This record gives sequence, structure tokens and C-alpha cells, in this order.
Amino acid sequence: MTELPLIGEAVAVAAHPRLAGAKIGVVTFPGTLDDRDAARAVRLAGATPVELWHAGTTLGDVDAVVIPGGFSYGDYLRAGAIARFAPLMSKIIDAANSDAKLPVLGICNGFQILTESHLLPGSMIKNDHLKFMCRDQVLRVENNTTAWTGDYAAGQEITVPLKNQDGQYIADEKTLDALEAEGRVVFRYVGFNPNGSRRDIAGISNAPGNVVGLMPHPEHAVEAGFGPEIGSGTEGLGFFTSVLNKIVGDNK
Amino acid sequence: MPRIVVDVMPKPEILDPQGKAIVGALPRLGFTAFSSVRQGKRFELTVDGEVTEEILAQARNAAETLLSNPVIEDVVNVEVVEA
Amino acid sequence: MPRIVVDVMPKPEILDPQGKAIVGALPRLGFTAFSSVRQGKRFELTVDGEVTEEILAQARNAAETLLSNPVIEDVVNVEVVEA
Amino acid sequence: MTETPAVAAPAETARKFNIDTVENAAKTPDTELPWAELGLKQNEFDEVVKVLGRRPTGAELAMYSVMWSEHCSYKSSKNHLRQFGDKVTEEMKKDMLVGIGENAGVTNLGDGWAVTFKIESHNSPSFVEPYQGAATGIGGIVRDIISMGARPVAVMDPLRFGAIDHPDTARVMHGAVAGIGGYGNSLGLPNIGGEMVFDSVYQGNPLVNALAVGVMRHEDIRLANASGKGNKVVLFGARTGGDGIGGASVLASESFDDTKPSKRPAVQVGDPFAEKVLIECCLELFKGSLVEGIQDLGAAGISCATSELASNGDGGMEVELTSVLLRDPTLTPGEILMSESQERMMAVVTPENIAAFEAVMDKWAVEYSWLGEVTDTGRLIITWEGDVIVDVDPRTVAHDGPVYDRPYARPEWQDSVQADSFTGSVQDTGRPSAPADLAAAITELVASPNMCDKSWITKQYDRYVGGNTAMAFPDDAGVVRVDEETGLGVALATDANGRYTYLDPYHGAQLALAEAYRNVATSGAVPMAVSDCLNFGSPEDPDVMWQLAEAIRGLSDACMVLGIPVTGGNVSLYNQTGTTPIHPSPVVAVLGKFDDVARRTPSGWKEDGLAIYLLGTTAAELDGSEWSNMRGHLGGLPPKVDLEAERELGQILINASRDGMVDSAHDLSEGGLAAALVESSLRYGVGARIALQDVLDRDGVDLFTALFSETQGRAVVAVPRSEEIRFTDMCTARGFAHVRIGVVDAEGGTLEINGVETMSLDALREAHEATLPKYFG
Ligand SMILES: Nc1ncnc2c1ncn2[C@@H]1O[C@H](COP(=O)(O)OP(=O)(O)O)[C@@H](O)[C@H]1O
Ligand SMILES: [Mg+2]
Repeated sequence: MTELPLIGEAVAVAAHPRLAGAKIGVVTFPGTLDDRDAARAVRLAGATPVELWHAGTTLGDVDAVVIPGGFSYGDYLRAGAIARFAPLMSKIIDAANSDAKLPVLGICNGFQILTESHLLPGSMIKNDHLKFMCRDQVLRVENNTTAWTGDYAAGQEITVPLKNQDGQYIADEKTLDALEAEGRVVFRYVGFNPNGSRRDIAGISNAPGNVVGLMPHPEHAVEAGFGPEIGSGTEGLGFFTSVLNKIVGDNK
Repeated sequence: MPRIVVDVMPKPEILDPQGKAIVGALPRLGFTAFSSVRQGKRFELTVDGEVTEEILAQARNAAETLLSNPVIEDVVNVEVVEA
Repeated sequence: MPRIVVDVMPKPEILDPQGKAIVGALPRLGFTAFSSVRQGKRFELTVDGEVTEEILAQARNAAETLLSNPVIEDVVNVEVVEA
Repeated sequence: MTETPAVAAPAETARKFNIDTVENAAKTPDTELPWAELGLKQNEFDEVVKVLGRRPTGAELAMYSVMWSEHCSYKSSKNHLRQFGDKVTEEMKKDMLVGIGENAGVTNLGDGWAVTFKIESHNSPSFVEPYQGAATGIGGIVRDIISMGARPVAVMDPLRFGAIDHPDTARVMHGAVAGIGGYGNSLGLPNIGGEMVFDSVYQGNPLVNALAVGVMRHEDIRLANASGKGNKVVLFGARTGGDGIGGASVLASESFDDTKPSKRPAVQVGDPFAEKVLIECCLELFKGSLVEGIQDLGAAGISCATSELASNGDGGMEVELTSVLLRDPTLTPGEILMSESQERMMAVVTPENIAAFEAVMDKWAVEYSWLGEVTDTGRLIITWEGDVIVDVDPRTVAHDGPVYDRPYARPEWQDSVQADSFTGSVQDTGRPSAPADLAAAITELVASPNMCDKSWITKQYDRYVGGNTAMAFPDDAGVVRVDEETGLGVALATDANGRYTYLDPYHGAQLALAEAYRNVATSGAVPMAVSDCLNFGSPEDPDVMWQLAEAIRGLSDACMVLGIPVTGGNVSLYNQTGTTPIHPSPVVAVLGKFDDVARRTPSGWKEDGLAIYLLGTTAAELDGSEWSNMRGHLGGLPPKVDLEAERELGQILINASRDGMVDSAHDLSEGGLAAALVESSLRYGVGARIALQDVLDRDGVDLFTALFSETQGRAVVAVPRSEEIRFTDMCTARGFAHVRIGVVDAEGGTLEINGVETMSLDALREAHEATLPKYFG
């Protein structure tokens, strides 16, 4: 028989009875592209995706938020620069910084929006080779204690798609040293640095670990046959199950 | 109509991939006089009517908050140009 | 070291999606004074030593051939800046 | 909230023009008009005057001249294109929901789903300014798909450039690929395939074709017609600028004052962000059933949209042109009608839906303006501040353009070209036969410009966005899932071989169809529909016209045999430098259907021990092949076409996929068996041991021919041991030639072919992948 996994075959998630009740908001800006994909990932992980519109002024009762990839406002000025000022972003910033520490995941353009919003330090500039690049990328999970990585083993290597034009992560040396010292480098590129990012950094978190941003796309590695051909193809699902387990754990 | 020009450059300590590509390409075209190149942005904001102090302040403010990202860029110039 | 600044702007008759996105965002941030925005590029070319006429000519030439795309952009300014 | 206008359009400028009204035209029959500068021929202008019963106004002249251009009216090809509609059986029509003539054809997928796809060219803009030309090519074809009511789900990009080592090729290649990526990636449309060919015939005329595919529920199908008297006409999206009217600025003679008109852009700049917003906003309109008819604005802009909407609907429309939002306030009425500014749509909305329509626009911050309404008068009336400047029967603009029976004849040189076979030619001296030479030849083949690895291109394209891409580069077809519940999906492949078509246009076009059909079937999908982009030289050259006529005749005949209809396409003529045309290049796209995309067959093998079969027989067919091309020869006759065999092979591949009988399948096309074996091995880095003696004995060919011949109707498949009997029984029952040629070898890291020096996969990969980076960085 064919080795290609059939759809629906490979994704078996141990669903906690309370997981389906968990609501994860997915934000859409004009120019967002991966919102439907992020919603699918949330669904496959066992939770309920909630559409959030950039111009909205409330987060409702969501338990976590995903800011998906794309080219908000065309990324014409700087990636994420205009989206950062959306009304919903100030709600997200407040909720992320509040005592409740709302889990927030920024993927690709979402990561860029989080740095423009100063929820995460540093910034992204054009890839060192100046071209858009789409590839299956191996990452190492350097920190499995954040809200979005608890289901991974520390040091685990996962393959998820990467696709961007402005993906070169930069920050000054002091910031980089601090990120390293505090364990806030959450993901590192393995084998190949696709964009020239400082210290092979693929993703980082804020100090409490509820806000995580990364350039590669875990939401494109949640369904066998529709993601990377390296590995199981579903190695991104852990992001979404991690946050669910965290939510359920916190609510206990 | 008068315009306000805002110039934004990558911070000197930040590697500028576009500038680097250009500095690599220049000698191949016979332009050998330049030891480094940096690429930034130039914005031209059109003002209907006169440029008041208040409007210039708005431009400076927009330059710092929206048109540049202080983590990686500096606003190097904000000036009025009559057209 | 002296630098030569080259400013390149999209031709006025050409659509400038960047400028359009910015002009749409400005009023939402309370910057209401600007009726249009155009985004161009600013290059800073560093010269080791003195800027001779020949070097300035090189810069002008590079501006027209490499730094701008004459089909959609104009070189609006080439000038020497001492630093 | 509406976006602040980038450029204010002061209403006062309106009166600056010396408006040429219909009344004025009737009074001043002898006014000189720049019809020749606008591209009309004397007889065409006379026809306009006859149709109108008076001289046209400046604005009318603008409309007729663009709508009667080759690009919009298909005046040279129409008589031939009819065959696509005529040579269709009832059986072929059964799944066709919308046929040729609309923005794009629509095919029924079942379960209430429908799919629409179309391929178009953006050749000359991509030569002038490769990035923007290619980008706006993607933008244009995607709007065609939206205007059918569909959500676009993928794009493809068949590309043809000049010689790989020509200095200008890098400019075009870099720009076009970055532009296709820059625009397509920003729309969130995965790129699922395309083509890449280098040939000096395309040096001054690169071909940048773009395909888009979209899906919809049956009830969402929208047509470009304006029905319902009193319904409102709205223009939305980007503002109108002077784009695409550069050459037509003679119309500025409309300008009243003697100040020179502003410059008109020489090229168009795309705004993918605006288009992405337009997609979402249109889908929201469709979901709420807020538009009665919709039309994208492409070539000929408002002229096209108003005249087509009106003539396909109740027949009449009234539009006030000063209501058009402008990016450039100096545009004259004629220029506004001709402008080809991107990212615009026109729709017809009932009065009850106006508020809801405006709410959707405001939500997405899309600018719009109400231009007028639908009437039942049979006239398209366009006013400028109330004065009538256009009063025409819209059919005469949109449908009754001139049609030419251009003279054509088989070129004098055709016989001598066909007589000049590669076999025995000077270029054929020293044909390799020793094991080491054959290995070197295979390595050279897979590193050659047309056969080398294409990931330099495809890396720049997002293949994942949407989460429904089941196959893309480097498999034979791109596959996207349509329905998550059932796995229903579509497969697409595009192909053309300019060299084959040059040698024999009738059969060359058929070979393009056969290859695309085969690629789709190889992936396991059932071929259903065809779209084509006919890239040719000047129709005024009888040689070229013959190539075009023959290609259309060949393609339409072949569609009949394969039982799949052409549902739409595009003709691009005048692709020539001086008097030298490109190779006739009919690019054919075939769309197929999967009941469940999980059944797709990839093009490479993975598992050790699988049996490898070659399906089909091999003849000595090297004329027009990649091998002869590498040796600098072009002559003889292209490979034979056997459409019945293609159909049979297709059935075998589809059944094998559906019943799980094969783990991989790869069709044989350019580069023959040698290319297929290397590609199947490199796909997952798993080699094979091959022995071709049975093929040589059965088909009476030598090893070189077995490896490099481009005989059609062949494929290699890898069959699990447990399925071998079932598979071979099926082939035998269908009487289809099949022979076991080897076995997958997951250990060796080599491709071993009896009689050929063993090749390491690493070395093959290095050769295969080095070519594009070597030339393009
Ligand atoms: N310009 C392109 N854009 C995207 N994919 C491409 C392009 N050119 C080639 N490809 C992909 O590369 C693979 C090999 O191409 P090709 O050898 O032409 O395929 P085939 O011979 O099966 O028609 C296919 O998956 C094809 O879709
Ligand atoms: Mg193929």
C-alpha cells in the first residue's frame, strides 16, 4: 500500500474532555492569509476557533489568541507595521500583559506584528539572500516551558514549513544575550539558517512565556499529506495541543 | 503643494542586506568608488495648504511612530520641500 | 567619510501601493494633515576619500542604471553629504 | 471607513475638456479622428461609422478601438477558435456548467461543487518590466476567477525564456519569478506547478503565462451580465489611473486647454494587497448574494466591463463617467474608458442591496462609486456631467468586432525542416553507447537548462498556504483539495512543446494536450477539462497563421478523442522579433478530478523492493527531443500521437491509483525514460536497479534510444509486490504493453541501469540542482 498517509488517518489527538470547550481566537487583518489554516489547526487540536476581526474592540471569552501569517496591509511599509495599530491589537497587548497572561502565538507576519507591538523584542528585516523562500524547515525546540511548547520535549527537532521574505531576526547583542540567558530563545533553525537570523533564532517568547512568536508555520504541519514531506508532516500540531493542555491545566 | 520629506535609514550597527547586495553589484558594473552602501526609505507627505508648526510636528511624530521602527531604523531627516 | 545620497521615487503617474497603504493608516493614528504619501528609496553611498567630479558622475550613473528602475522610478536627487 | 483618497479628484477639472458629445459628432461629421493611431484599420473605422450611422465621438472611438483590438476581439483567431465549441459531444458537455465565452469556464465536480480555471498570457509586459508584468499577469487571471463567483485556490506559471546564458535572460527570469511570487504569495494562493523552458527563440519574446483555479458551490456561480432594469452599476477596488493607455495618449487631443497632458505610465504596477482585499470582499458579496452580475476589469477596462455586462444582460446601461474615482485627475473621458488600471471590479446591485453592499465595502476599506444603472433600451449610454458622449448598441462593441479570415499556407520551409531528421545528422555523430558515455549523457541531460531542477523558481513560491495543497513541484500535476470532509479535489498540469509544434503544428498541439492529460492521469486524477493559451507570432504572416490554424485544429480534434472539452483560454499573437516569430507555443492546461486527494500518486518511489514497470512501447523518436536540442539540432518529425493509447494509459494509471496498486508513477515526456528514472529516484533520494533488455528485444531499439527517445504514451510505475499480479492482469486485460524493468533499491544510493555505468544519486542530484543557481545565483 501507498506510504502516503491518508487524510484523517494520522491525526489522533488525546482530547481532554474539556478541550473542546476551549476557545482560541484567530485574528484577521486585511491581507492576512493563513487565518483559515490556523483555525483548522485549532480545530484539529480539539478546540474551537473563534474569528477575530482586526477592527474589533473586544476579545470576547477566548482562552488564547493566534496571530496568523500573511501580508497585513501588504507589508508595504514594514512587515506588521500598520497592523500593530489595529484596535484589536491594543486589547491583545493588554491581555497578554495582564495577570491572566493570555497566551498569544504570532506566526510569521504575526511574529512581525508582535515585535512591532513591542510584545517581543527585536525585529525582522529582509532575508539575507533577499528572496522569498518556501521550504520544509527543521527547528529545535529550545524551551518547552512556554504556553505553546509544553507538549514538546526540550531539544526536540520538528519539521514545519517556512515561507517568508522578511524573516531575518535581528536584535542588538545585549538583547540577544538576555534572550539566551533567560531561555527565551524558543526555537532555533537546525542544519540551515534560511534567512540569516541572528544566532539561528527562529522564535522567541516574552519573559513569562505566554507570548511566543516564530517565523516558520506550525499551522501548515498539522495534517499528514498537506504539510512537509520530511518527518510525520504533523509536527506543528503540538503548538496547539500545548496551549490547550495549558488552558485546561490552568482551569483545574 | 508643499511636501514634507521624511528620510529613514537602517541603524548603522544593523547589517543592511539590500545595501550589501548593491555594494556587491556596483563594481561588476564598473562603479568602483564606493566602499559601502545603505538603503533606506524616503517618504513624501503632501500637505494641502500651508505647512504649520503643528503639521510639521505631526510629521515628526508619524516619522517616529509609524514610518520608522526605532529598533532597527533612525529618522535621519524631516524637512519641508515646496513644489 | 563623505557620503553621496541618492533619492529615488516612484514616478508620479505610477501607482504607489506603499504610499497608498500609509496614507490609509495615518488618519487612524490621528495624523490627518496629509493628503497623499509616496514611498521611495534613499541610498547612502560611502566614499573613501574625497568626492571628485568623476565619483559624483559614477554615482549619478549608478543611480540611473542600478539604483533605480527607470521604467517606474525617477532619481530625484543626488547630493554629497559630509559626515 | 473608506480609505483616504491617495489623490483627490477635483470635480472642477471636469469641464477643462473639450467634450466631444454625440450631438457634436452628429453635427461635425468631417472632424479628423486619430483612429489609425489607436490601431484601427480604415475598413474597421468605416465599419464603426456604419454601425453608428455617424462618426464616433472621441470616447466611442476609444471604446471601439480597444474592444476591436486583436487582444480583445480575437479577430484573427475567432474563425478557428469556433472549433473548440463545435467539436464537442453531448458526453463532453455533461459536466460543463459554463462554457467558452464567459470569463472562465466552469466544470461540475459533484456534491454541489464546481471548479473554474483559465490560463492567460502576460508576455510583452513581462519583457518590458518583468517583475510588474508577471505580477499583474497573476493579478489579472485571478480576477477572472473571482468574477465567476469562485474562491481562487491556486495558481500556476508556465514560463519560457531566452537562452539560459544570454545576459538579458537573467533580468527577465529574476523579475518574472519574483513578480509571480510577490503577487501570488501575497494573495495567499499556493503555486502548484508550471513550466520552465529556455530557448533563444523566446529571447525578445519571453512567454509568461499564468493560470488560476477557483472553486465554488453551484449556487455561487456568477456571470458577467447586467440584468434587471433599475439595478445599479458600481465600480469598486482601486482608483482609475492612466495605466495601459500609454500609446493611446493621442486621445489627449480631447484636451481642451493647450497644457500638455500628464504623462501616462509606461507600465502598470500591481497592488497585491488591494487584490487580496478585493477577493475577500467579493466572496463576502457572493455569500450575501449582494450582486446580480459581476465583471473584472482587465484589458479595455471600463469599455469592456460596461459593454459586456450590458450586452450579456438586458441590453442597456447608463453610466455617468465623472463618477469614476480617479488616481490621475487629468484623464480624459476616452482615457478613462480605456484605462487598464489593475485591481478593479464592476458589479450590478439591486437597489435593496445597496446598503448591504456598501457595508461590505466599508468593512474591507474598499473604495467604490456608483456609476449608473441597467436599462432595457438596448443602448449603452455614457455621459459626462450629463452630456451624452457614448450612445451605442453594446453588442457592436463587445461581440460584433471585425473577424478576419487571414490567409494562411503551409510554409515553404516546412518540408525541408521535416526532412532533416536528427538521426544521421552532423549533430548526431558520436552517439554514446559505452557504459561510461551513457552515464555521462544521462547526467548531462538532467543538468541541461530545460531538464534541470526547478526549485530555484519554486522555492520563491508559497506552496503551503491554504493548507489544501496535496501535491506540487516536482510531481507531474499540482493537486489541491476542494472539500475537507470528503477529500474531493482537483489536479492540474500545463504543457507545451514549442519544438514539436514547430516541426508539426497540428500534432505538436496534440502532443501538448497529450502530455498535460498524461500528467494529470499519472497523479491519479480523472481528466475533465482543458484551458489553453495560444502563444504565436504575427497572424499577418501566412506561415504563422497556418501554424495557429493547424494547432487549433489539432487541439480541438484531440479533445474530441480524449473526451474533454476546452472551457476557456487566451490567444497571444505578435510574439515575434522583427520577422522572426517564436516557436508556435500552445500551452495546454488539463484539469482533473479526485474523489479523494488522499489517493494521489507521487512521482517518486520510496520503498525498497517495489517492482518498476515501464508502460507503453518505445520507438526511435529523437527528432525535436531534448537530446537533439542539447546537440543543437531541430528538424524531422515530432513523436507520433496516439490518443487512444493515451486514454488507455490514463485509465490504467487512474485505476491503479484508486485501487492502491501503485506507490508512484511518473510519465515519460521530455528527456524520455532517462529523465523519468532519474527524477523518480531523486524525488525521495531512493535509487533503483534497472535492466532494459526486455524493452530492447520487444521494441527493437538500442539502449541509447530506449533511454532518450521521446515516444509518447509511456509511464514508469512502482508496484508493491503484493499488487503485482493484480496490476499486470489489469494491463494485460486492457492489452497495454507493460514490462518489468527493475526494482527499487533503497540501500544503494545509486541508479543502476544495465549497460550504463552506475550513477550515484548524490552526483546526479548535484548536477541536476547546480544549473539554475549557476546562471541565476
Ligand atoms: N515555473 C514553474 N512554476 C512552478 N512549478 C514549476 C515551474 N516550472 C516547472 N515546475 C514544476 O516542476 C516539475 C517538473 O516540471 P516538468 O519537467 O515540466 O514536468 P512535466 O514534464 O511532468 O510536465 C513539475 O512539478 C512542474 O509543475
Ligand atoms: Mg510529467
